[in-house]
Amino acid sequence: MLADLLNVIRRDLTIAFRHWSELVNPLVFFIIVATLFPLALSPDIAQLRDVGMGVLWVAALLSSILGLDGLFRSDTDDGSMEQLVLSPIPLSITVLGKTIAHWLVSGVPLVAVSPLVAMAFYLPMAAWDTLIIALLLATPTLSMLGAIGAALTVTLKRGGSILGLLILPLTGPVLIFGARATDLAAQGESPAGPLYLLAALAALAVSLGPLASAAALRVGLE
Amino acid sequence: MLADLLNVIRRDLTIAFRHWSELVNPLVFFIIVATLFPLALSPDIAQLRDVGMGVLWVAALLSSILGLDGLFRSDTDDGSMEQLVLSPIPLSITVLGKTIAHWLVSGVPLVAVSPLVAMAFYLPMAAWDTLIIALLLATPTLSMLGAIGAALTVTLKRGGSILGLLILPLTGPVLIFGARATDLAAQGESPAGPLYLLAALAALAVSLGPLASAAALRVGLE
Amino acid sequence: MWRTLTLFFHQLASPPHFYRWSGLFAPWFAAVALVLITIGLYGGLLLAPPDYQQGEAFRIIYVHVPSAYLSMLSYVLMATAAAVGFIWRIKLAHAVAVSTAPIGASFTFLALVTGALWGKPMWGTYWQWGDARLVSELVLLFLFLGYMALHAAFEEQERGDRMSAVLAVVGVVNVPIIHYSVVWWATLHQGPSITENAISGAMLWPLLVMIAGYTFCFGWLLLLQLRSEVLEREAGARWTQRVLEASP
Amino acid sequence: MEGEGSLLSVADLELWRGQRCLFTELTFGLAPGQVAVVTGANGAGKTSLLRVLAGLSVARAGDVRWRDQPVNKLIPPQRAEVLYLGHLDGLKRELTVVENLNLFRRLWGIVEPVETVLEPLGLDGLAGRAVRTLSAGQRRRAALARLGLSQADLWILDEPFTNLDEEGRALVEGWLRRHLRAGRLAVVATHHQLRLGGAGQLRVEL
Amino acid sequence: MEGEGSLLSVADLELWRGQRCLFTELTFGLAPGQVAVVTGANGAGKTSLLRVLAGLSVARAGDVRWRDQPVNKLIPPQRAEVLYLGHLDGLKRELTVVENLNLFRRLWGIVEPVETVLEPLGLDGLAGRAVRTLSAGQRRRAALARLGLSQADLWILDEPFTNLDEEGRALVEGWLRRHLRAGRLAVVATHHQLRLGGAGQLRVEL
Ligand code: HEM
Ligand SMILES: Nc1ncnc2c1ncn2[C@@H]1O[C@H](COP(=O)(O)OP(=O)(O)OP(=O)(O)O)[C@@H](O)[C@H]1O
Ligand SMILES: Nc1ncnc2c1ncn2[C@@H]1O[C@H](COP(=O)(O)OP(=O)(O)OP(=O)(O)O)[C@@H](O)[C@H]1O
Ligand SMILES: [Mg+2]
Ligand SMILES: [Mg+2]
Repeated sequence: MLADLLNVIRRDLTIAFRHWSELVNPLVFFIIVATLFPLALSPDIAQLRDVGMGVLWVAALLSSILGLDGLFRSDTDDGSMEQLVLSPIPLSITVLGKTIAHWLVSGVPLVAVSPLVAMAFYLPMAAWDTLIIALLLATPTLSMLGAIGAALTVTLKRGGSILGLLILPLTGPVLIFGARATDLAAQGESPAGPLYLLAALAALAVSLGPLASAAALRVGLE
Repeated sequence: MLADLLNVIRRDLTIAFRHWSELVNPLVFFIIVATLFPLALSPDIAQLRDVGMGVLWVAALLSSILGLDGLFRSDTDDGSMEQLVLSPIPLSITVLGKTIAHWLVSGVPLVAVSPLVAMAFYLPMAAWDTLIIALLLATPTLSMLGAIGAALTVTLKRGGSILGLLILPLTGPVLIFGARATDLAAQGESPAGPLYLLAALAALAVSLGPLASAAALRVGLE
Repeated sequence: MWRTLTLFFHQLASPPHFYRWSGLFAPWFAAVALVLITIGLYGGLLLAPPDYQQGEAFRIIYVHVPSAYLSMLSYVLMATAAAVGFIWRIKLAHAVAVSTAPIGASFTFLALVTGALWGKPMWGTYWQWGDARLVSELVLLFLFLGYMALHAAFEEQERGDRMSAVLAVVGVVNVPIIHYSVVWWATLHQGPSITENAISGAMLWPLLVMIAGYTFCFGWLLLLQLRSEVLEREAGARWTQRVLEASP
Repeated sequence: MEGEGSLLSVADLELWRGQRCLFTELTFGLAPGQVAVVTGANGAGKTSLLRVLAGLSVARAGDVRWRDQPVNKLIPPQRAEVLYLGHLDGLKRELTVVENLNLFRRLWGIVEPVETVLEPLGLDGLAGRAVRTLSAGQRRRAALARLGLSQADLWILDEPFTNLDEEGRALVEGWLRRHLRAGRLAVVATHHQLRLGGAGQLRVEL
Repeated sequence: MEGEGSLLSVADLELWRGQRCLFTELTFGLAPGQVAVVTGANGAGKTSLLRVLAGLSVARAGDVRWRDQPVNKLIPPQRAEVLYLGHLDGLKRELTVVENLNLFRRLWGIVEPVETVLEPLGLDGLAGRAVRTLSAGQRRRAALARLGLSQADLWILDEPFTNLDEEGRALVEGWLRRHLRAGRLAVVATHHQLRLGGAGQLRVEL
């Protein structure tokens, strides 16, 4: 089972790393989006600091969802999905593996780069570790939700925007808890409450998400 | 020439309207992104008002660029692009038509819905007409820039994220002028300056953009 | 006349020819650059009087302005070379564009860093979002990086050349925006001072010498980069083999 | 028609697409060493039938069993006994030929190295090339390389000869003959004439 | 080989893909009523050649002219004289057959109605169906419907018979014969045997 999972992850990472640019892209995208915001705001540092965290979270959300449209679509279009469905590996493991691979490529770099962005937005140093933990807990949930949406829309052409439509409302709680955790930490209070909730959401998403995606994919192929 | 242009626009609109969801999507996406922001911010009306316009612009930017990845990709994948390139219609006209169609589907609904979002963010009423004019002038430029990016990356797999990378820096000026115009109007001053500059950028983009996109597309097919 | 001129250029643009004469020129560029930069630094750091407002901090100008100016020059050069390569399908022109990109990106980076360091004592902040000069210069850096990323994303060299050429040409619109940003917007950054005669002679001449020195330095770096780029592109050709055998 | 020794058995199959009934009461059994050749005009339902046999979709009525198990309920190890190759190649365009085949090997748990199969297919020079840059026929060959690697007992092939030249076609027919001689089974949908020598052929006309 | 009355003339063509030379010094001319049948093994360069002839890509060296104009510099009205049909169908999956063909008609300025061509292709019942739901052969038929609609003088067809059944193949061959009898030209790359009766065939072996 674990070997199967690792095989699938390895497969998708191979595909993702074909161009080195794939690796740095979500990252650069994230940075650019986060730096574009100040452009559209009046240049006032105090304001930036307040807004910073919100921007960080929405940018994280968008950049992690952006790559998800292709999660199953390219496999479906070229017939690889048929092969994956028929392979001896259970479909939910395949889906889990693919989503983990996606998270490794989009979520992890994002977490890694977040201190930089936090610095650019003058976030208080004290909140940095909370920010990282919160992002680490939140991004898997985002990826799982994105995978469900991608599976649902896989038979539709041009899924991009409808994917956003399906997924964004569901991500609301993740955003709220994430922002609250960093907020509390920035004010010197304990962020434990929202972090626990984020962890609970992540556990739920990782355990049930793949089953839902697998079911949706099967229907899509029929 | 004009007839050709209209034919291409009609073609792409037919394809876009095949799913009714295509029509409402960018719109719903725009609204959702704009409403997610307040979630990630501390709920403070004064702050919201300040941030509102910036958020509006970045949301507009992202939602109009999101749909652009598929502008040429799906045509290239299914062989339609070969047919379009070989058709008696000059390629730059085809590109212009496709981009206009994309703008009609993504830019115009966005402009139409902007007052709603402005209201949600407590923007002063006086700035609404400026906001609408600025969006009307800015969205064609964004679409044209997006089209160039889409043409450049059409032969790359999973263009989405690299597309953001290429295009976002160029959209900086559009964002700055757009935000400044609404800002000025909100403060009761004349927004004419930045609006003129937006118009100039739009003229530049619409006249030269299709040539650049057409050149890139041709290279992609070679 | 025209014919001999085109013939001359075609000769020059043929890779083995280019490789030969660039090997002759490169050291001279390096030497001139070294001399000019030494004179400029001496004049700027020791001879020029401290600024009556800024004190010694103003001396950053001797690094900042030349690198800012070269960042723009190298972008224009890159875009021109890319356009020439695209239109006339000249391989060497593409090689010029590709080799310019990392150098231009470095100068842009240098201009950003020196500008930011200068900004702290002058404006009280390293960076100011919404300042058109600063942001458009940052966009220039992203354009260089985007060009390099796009070029690297293609496996076939020729397609990568031609695709990124389109991007380079489109990005040219940013150059006038950088230059005129101080005129068009109310920026923190100061307006044109060299062309407006707003700078005293003792401060000015080292600056001009530095600019010239940087330009030669740029030329030298470009030749070096270009030589290895050309070798790489012509890896299969016979003259390349001979070159590689000759140099152990 | 259904024999005792049938490993693959189809009983009373009824298939609908949209509002149209493609066929009803299709019944046959396939014993070791036998090949079912599915023929019919364009749109007759060959692909639809093969997808049902592979367990990718379910029919409106009827029963398809592999070793007495309904095909869409096979447990994972049993799934490795069936190999399906459809109209689409199922190759990642960005990966090289070898990488693609290695992915396949790893997921199916095949130990045989890729190299053995590249040479007869004429792909040995192209092993390191991205599939995207292959010609249509070379791509089809890369997809068919799975047949050479796999130890599956049942091959389900949809138009395997698409885009292949004469030599490629003969090669695949040779593999098919060897497969059948080894006592294995195949279902092949094709518009071409299959030249299989003496192998037991079952014609399924739709 | 190059005749006086050649409308399509190819001179000293040299084609490279990646580091490989596909062919050099290919020279031929095609006169009205003639068809060039391009054959060769998988990967020989048939598709690459056809794309050059259609003006989609440029060769490393050589000259391809249609009515004495370089093919990649044809002015728009002249482009309508050439019809290219590649490995890909060029149909939008989400649109119906009729919508797809109407798009084609509008862009090419063709007045003939779509209906005339659907019936012989056996697509009349499927006119309102999204291309996505067609079978592989039906999709190819929909793509080939362009041949029936267009008034182009030069057809450039890459493997037109892919996925077609026997009847579909005969139909397309019939259209090709009629096209040539009308004094028009064609270039066809195929692994099949072309049955064209008495038409003037020029064999191009790669
Ligand atoms: C990160 C901050 C900065 C950036 C990105 C930046 C960028 C640039 C650029 C691109 C130019 C060339 C403009 C042209 O040739 O059209 C330039 C020139 C110049 N900069 Fe900066 N700069 C920054 C900070 C500063 C600071 C703090 C000062 C000093 C107050 C300064 C003083 C100058 C001067 C005197 C020139 C020459 C102006 C002329 O004669 O045209 N810069 N800068
Ligand atoms: N982008 C590319 N880079 C390198 N080689 C390529 C590229 N595209 C095609 N080739 C090679 O060029 C050769 C000719 O390809 P082409 O598609 O023209 O063949 P073909 O004769 O049409 O073959 P088939 O019968 O399989 O369709 C092939 O060997 C192929 O591998
Ligand atoms: N989603 C769908 N909705 C409605 N009808 C469909 C759908 N998918 C397929 N069909 C129809 O079902 C029939 C069978 O299709 P199938 O792909 O099985 O044909 P086939 O025998 O493989 O044909 P070919 O030789 O062209 O490959 C066709 O007439 C097709 O139009
Ligand atoms: Mg079929
Ligand atoms: Mg071919």
